[in-house]
Amino acid sequence: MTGDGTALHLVLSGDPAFYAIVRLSLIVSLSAVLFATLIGVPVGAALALTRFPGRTAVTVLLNAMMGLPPVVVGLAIFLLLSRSGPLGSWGLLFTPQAMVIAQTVMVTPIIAALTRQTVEDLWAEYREELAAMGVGPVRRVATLIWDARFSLVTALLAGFGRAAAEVGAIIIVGGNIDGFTRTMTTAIALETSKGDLPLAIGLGLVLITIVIAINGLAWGVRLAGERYAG
Amino acid sequence: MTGDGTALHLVLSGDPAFYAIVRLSLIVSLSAVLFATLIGVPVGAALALTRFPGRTAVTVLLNAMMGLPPVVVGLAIFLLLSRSGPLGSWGLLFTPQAMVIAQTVMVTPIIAALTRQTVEDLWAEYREELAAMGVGPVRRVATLIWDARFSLVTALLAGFGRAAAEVGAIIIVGGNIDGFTRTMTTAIALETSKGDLPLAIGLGLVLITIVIAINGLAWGVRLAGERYAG
Amino acid sequence: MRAPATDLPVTLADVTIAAGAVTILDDITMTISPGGPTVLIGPNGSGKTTLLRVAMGLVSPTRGRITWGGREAVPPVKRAIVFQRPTMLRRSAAGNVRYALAAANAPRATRDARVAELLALVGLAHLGHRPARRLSGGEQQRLALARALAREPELLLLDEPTASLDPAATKAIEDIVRAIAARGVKVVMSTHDLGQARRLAGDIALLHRGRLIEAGPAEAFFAQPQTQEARTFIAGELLV
Amino acid sequence: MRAPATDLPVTLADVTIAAGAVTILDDITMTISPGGPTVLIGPNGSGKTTLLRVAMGLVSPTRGRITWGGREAVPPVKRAIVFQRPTMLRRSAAGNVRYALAAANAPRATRDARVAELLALVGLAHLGHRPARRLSGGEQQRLALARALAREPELLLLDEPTASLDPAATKAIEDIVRAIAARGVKVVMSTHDLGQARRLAGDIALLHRGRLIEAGPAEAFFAQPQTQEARTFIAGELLV
Amino acid sequence: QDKSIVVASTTSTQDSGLFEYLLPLFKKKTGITVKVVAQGTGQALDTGRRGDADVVFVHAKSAELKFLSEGQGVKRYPVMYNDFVLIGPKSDPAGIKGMKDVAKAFQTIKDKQASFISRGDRSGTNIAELKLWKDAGIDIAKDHGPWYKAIGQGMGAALNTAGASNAYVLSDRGTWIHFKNKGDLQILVQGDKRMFNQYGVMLVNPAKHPNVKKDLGQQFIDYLVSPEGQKDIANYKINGEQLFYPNANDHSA
Ligand SMILES: Nc1ncnc2c1ncn2[C@@H]1O[C@H](COP(=O)(O)OP(=O)(O)OP(=O)(O)O)[C@@H](O)[C@H]1O
Ligand SMILES: Nc1ncnc2c1ncn2[C@@H]1O[C@H](COP(=O)(O)OP(=O)(O)OP(=O)(O)O)[C@@H](O)[C@H]1O
Ligand SMILES: [Mg+2]
Ligand SMILES: [Mg+2]
Repeated sequence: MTGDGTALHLVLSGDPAFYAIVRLSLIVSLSAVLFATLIGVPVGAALALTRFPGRTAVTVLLNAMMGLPPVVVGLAIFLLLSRSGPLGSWGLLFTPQAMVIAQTVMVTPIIAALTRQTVEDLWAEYREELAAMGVGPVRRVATLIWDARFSLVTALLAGFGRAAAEVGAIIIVGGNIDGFTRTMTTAIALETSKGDLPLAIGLGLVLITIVIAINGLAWGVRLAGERYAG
Repeated sequence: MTGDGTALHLVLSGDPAFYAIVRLSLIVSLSAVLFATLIGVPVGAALALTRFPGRTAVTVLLNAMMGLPPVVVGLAIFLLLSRSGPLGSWGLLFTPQAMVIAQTVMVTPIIAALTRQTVEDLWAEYREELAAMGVGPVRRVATLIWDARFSLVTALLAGFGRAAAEVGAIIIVGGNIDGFTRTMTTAIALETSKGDLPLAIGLGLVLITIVIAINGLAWGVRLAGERYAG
Repeated sequence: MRAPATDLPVTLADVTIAAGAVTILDDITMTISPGGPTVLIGPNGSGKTTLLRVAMGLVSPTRGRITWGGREAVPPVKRAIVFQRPTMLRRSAAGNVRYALAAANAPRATRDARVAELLALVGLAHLGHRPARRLSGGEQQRLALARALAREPELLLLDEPTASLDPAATKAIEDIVRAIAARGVKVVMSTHDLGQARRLAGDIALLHRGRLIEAGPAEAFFAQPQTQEARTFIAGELLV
Repeated sequence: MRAPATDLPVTLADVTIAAGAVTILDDITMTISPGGPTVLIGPNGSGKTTLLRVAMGLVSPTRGRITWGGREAVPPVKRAIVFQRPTMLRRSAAGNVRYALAAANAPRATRDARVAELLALVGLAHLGHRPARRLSGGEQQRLALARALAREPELLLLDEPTASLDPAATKAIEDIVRAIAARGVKVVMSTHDLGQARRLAGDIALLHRGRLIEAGPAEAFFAQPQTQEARTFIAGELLV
Repeated sequence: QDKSIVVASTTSTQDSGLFEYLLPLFKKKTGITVKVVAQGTGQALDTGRRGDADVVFVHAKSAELKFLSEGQGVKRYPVMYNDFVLIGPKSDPAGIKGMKDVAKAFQTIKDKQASFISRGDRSGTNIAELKLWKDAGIDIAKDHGPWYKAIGQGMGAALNTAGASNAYVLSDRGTWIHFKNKGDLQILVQGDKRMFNQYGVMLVNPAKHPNVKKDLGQQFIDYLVSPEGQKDIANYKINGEQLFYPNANDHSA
């Protein structure tokens, strides 16, 4: 991406390099959210529904992990995937896959912790009725996730927000390689260090616009679903 | 902070410079969360309780703002506070205050959006009863915030997590100046670029430990309150 | 803070409430005027609760109009309702009543006294400190009544107020209803207890499938019901 | 998937339930054995609901022990309960029944038929598609009964099952209760309707302030009550 | 994607824009994709040490020699140099404009307590700066006051910071010329021999890290030091100004 254009210019010119960056940003953050959802929602729900010694500790830990510093996560994954690290043989360092892994690690606790809270609030209402129906743990989790699905959208969006905005981790494990692992956020960081603040801000606005669009989409689906469910 | 020590060494040695950094990190992120709470919770609750044209749009926008890219927020505040910027005269750039402002901007939407969801879920239960009591808008907001307070803790912790982990914005507006605006996260970023990964990771673990401690504290207060409220 | 004008009579003109395809209330025209309690009877799902919510101003008609003392969309300052399934606020029993008093802008100084008074009135004096959500079904229903009375309404709407009360409490509540009605408060209540209807009603309104089948003075209604539905229902038979 | 052994008789030995300072059930000893319905009566807050929840196994005693067919902590496979304030799952009326069937592992093939059957039994055949949470109070209570029957319980606990039902529905439910009792299902129900107690009860248990005041065969209880409390309560007077 | 190598380099090199100009030429010639990971000098060398890069291309001779002595690198090739320039605000509060002796300029800045931004990140530029303080007879580690701010960030960030706080800063010419947010910063001191900034390139030792693509990596190095590569480097200009001076055959560099 050449520094000489304004962001608007880039959008209009249809600079393929630019669109490649946008595409990669979306792929990385959306896949991260997808994986984080598949892991985090059931885990959060299960935590909300099961009593066991040390549950409070786990909850606190989970809440705390919403504050995992990107740079630290980035470094940890970096050392893991590094050639001289345990998973070095996979050769994933400085690839988009590595970025997805890093973001998944960061987003999962957010989605899990928020899910736990939402499900627990609904659980207060359902507990006795489900217990009386002798509903087993698995179906219980499934039921509460399903019945809380509209509220859970917000949790997923919080996770997506974190993933879309995140730069610290992916720049370490991805390397911000031009045309390969460069995303909107890493590009913004680069333009900033080049001192091209207008372009950086411009790209930022483009990114925010995209994030808004995706949120709008998600909300539309949610409302439609709600209306249909009556 | 000297790169030659290990993190553990730093903690034990009681290096004052190190503790100054820890203190600053806490002051900045906690004040940001405080301000974000004072703004975000009422705003989120009000949004949950009031119907007006374009409400959906506002909700989507708020959810989307959970994904404000730190670097962009940092740049915006930077341009605002820089000498040549509109608020340059305040001379806040490269001060802890600037860092608090930047983080408040980032954390407020998170807290507001999550509050909106939590309050709206409770509202479904309270709506008719409060309407029948002719409760006015202000008391309504106050009541739902109060009655949802235990669930809202999770929203605040999500905000705190973001603030504690954040580096992109504060490094731009704070400048990561040694002994003045250097925090745990910016120090970690620095040690990383120095290539002193062990120290960086070590600092990361220290930071995570602190975050866990604060989460534990918050949760303890919450549980105590819940028990007292019966 | 109370508006000078009165909310009575409440007039429903061709009021229809529809939810999607379902017609909940079907073209109801009636006038609720001062006097003895108006008792709504009718099978489950006939529309009693919905009618009370309309009279409270909580749902606005899909078609038709409702007026309070001749004015439309009057805020519920002088009205109070006890829902069929009242929601307990996350407070103590006393806290719930105090909240209602505050919402009704009752003078601060008198509140504590009023709380005690109201709790005693519904027989919960000894449970003031108990978390309202932990109260038993009947206790919750009584507390809801206390909250409603706290508003000192001119129009009091009660949705099956004694459904889960024990015999003694039922008597007590019926006495309260008579007393406040005597003080000139207009009571509109629904019930499935025909004996209770006989004991309390000034007027009776029989609903069925959202339609108002028959309405009029209680004696007349029970003495010689005009409609087949009325006769069937009074006999305790199934209305179809 | 049903365990071979039976849940009956249910035996409570010195069962006390305390919540903090409050004693909700006070040293209750009773045996619930096969036979006609056992009807719990008593003032609001006397402990009927709590006792039913104990019998269901939803709360375990603070002191004392409860056994089902001689065994402790038996999962509620053969028991079902209709709560005083049933919670409707966020599904259609039919969906709620289907869910109960699934939870009870009823054979998939038969489910749709069973759903229709059960809805018809409680008179909701026409409301199967309606969101359960939109149902009227009485309709919800009927749906809850259908959900409970879906479990084909051996012990059926009903907490004021007809409190918000219309006269005809009340009759219908009473008939259902008689029918299943005849089929050998043990019914334990609470009610404030002494007439209903007379009509249905095999045994009567009178609770007051968490204590079991008097228990025994219905005829005897109503003919010559042994305790002052019983006499007062039957007379519909306030128990103090 | 197969015919590609990873080059660990420094932020200043990337910020100067050289790679965006050079790599397409190299790719056209050899069909090899070069993936540049721009990091702090220390981090870049460390990436090499872990075998995560095939080639390291940095500018901190002492650190590079250490890298070699550890057996991490095969051989160090000098590639080019540019020079450091002492940047400061037009107002020039310390009054050092046009000085020929950079050490003297540093001396003056300290005496005037004029604010100075140091990268403080152990990067090549930072190391060079510290050396210049030493030349000026100042032990900056000990006697630095609030006027001396070590920001622990890249070159671009340092320039942004200096611009925003009317401070002096040492930058490599490449980054400076390519830098967009000059504001009222300008070059005040340049040309002093001590301000030369030598770039070296090394192949990461395949003996230590078998996964290193030594042939492709070596091709890149050979290109950089080849007459053609050297010419391309010399031809990289921004509005007429040459940024880098090839000196592959100066083996002392
Ligand atoms: N939002 C809705 N959508 C669909 N149907 C509804 C909705 N609200 C109410 N109904 C239906 O309208 C009918 C009337 O409801 P309502 O609660 O007024 O009856 P009711 O006379 O109070 O019955 P009950 O005696 O059981 O309390 C019921 O059949 C109910 O299912
Ligand atoms: N968790 C609790 N904490 C404190 N008090 C409680 C709790 N649960 C129940 N109680 C009290 O225990 C008493 C018995 O409650 P229960 O619901 O069993 O009464 P009940 O006989 O069902 O009354 P009703 O006829 O009104 O349904 C009530 O006074 C109630 O307030
Ligand atoms: Mg009703
Ligand atoms: Mg009860």
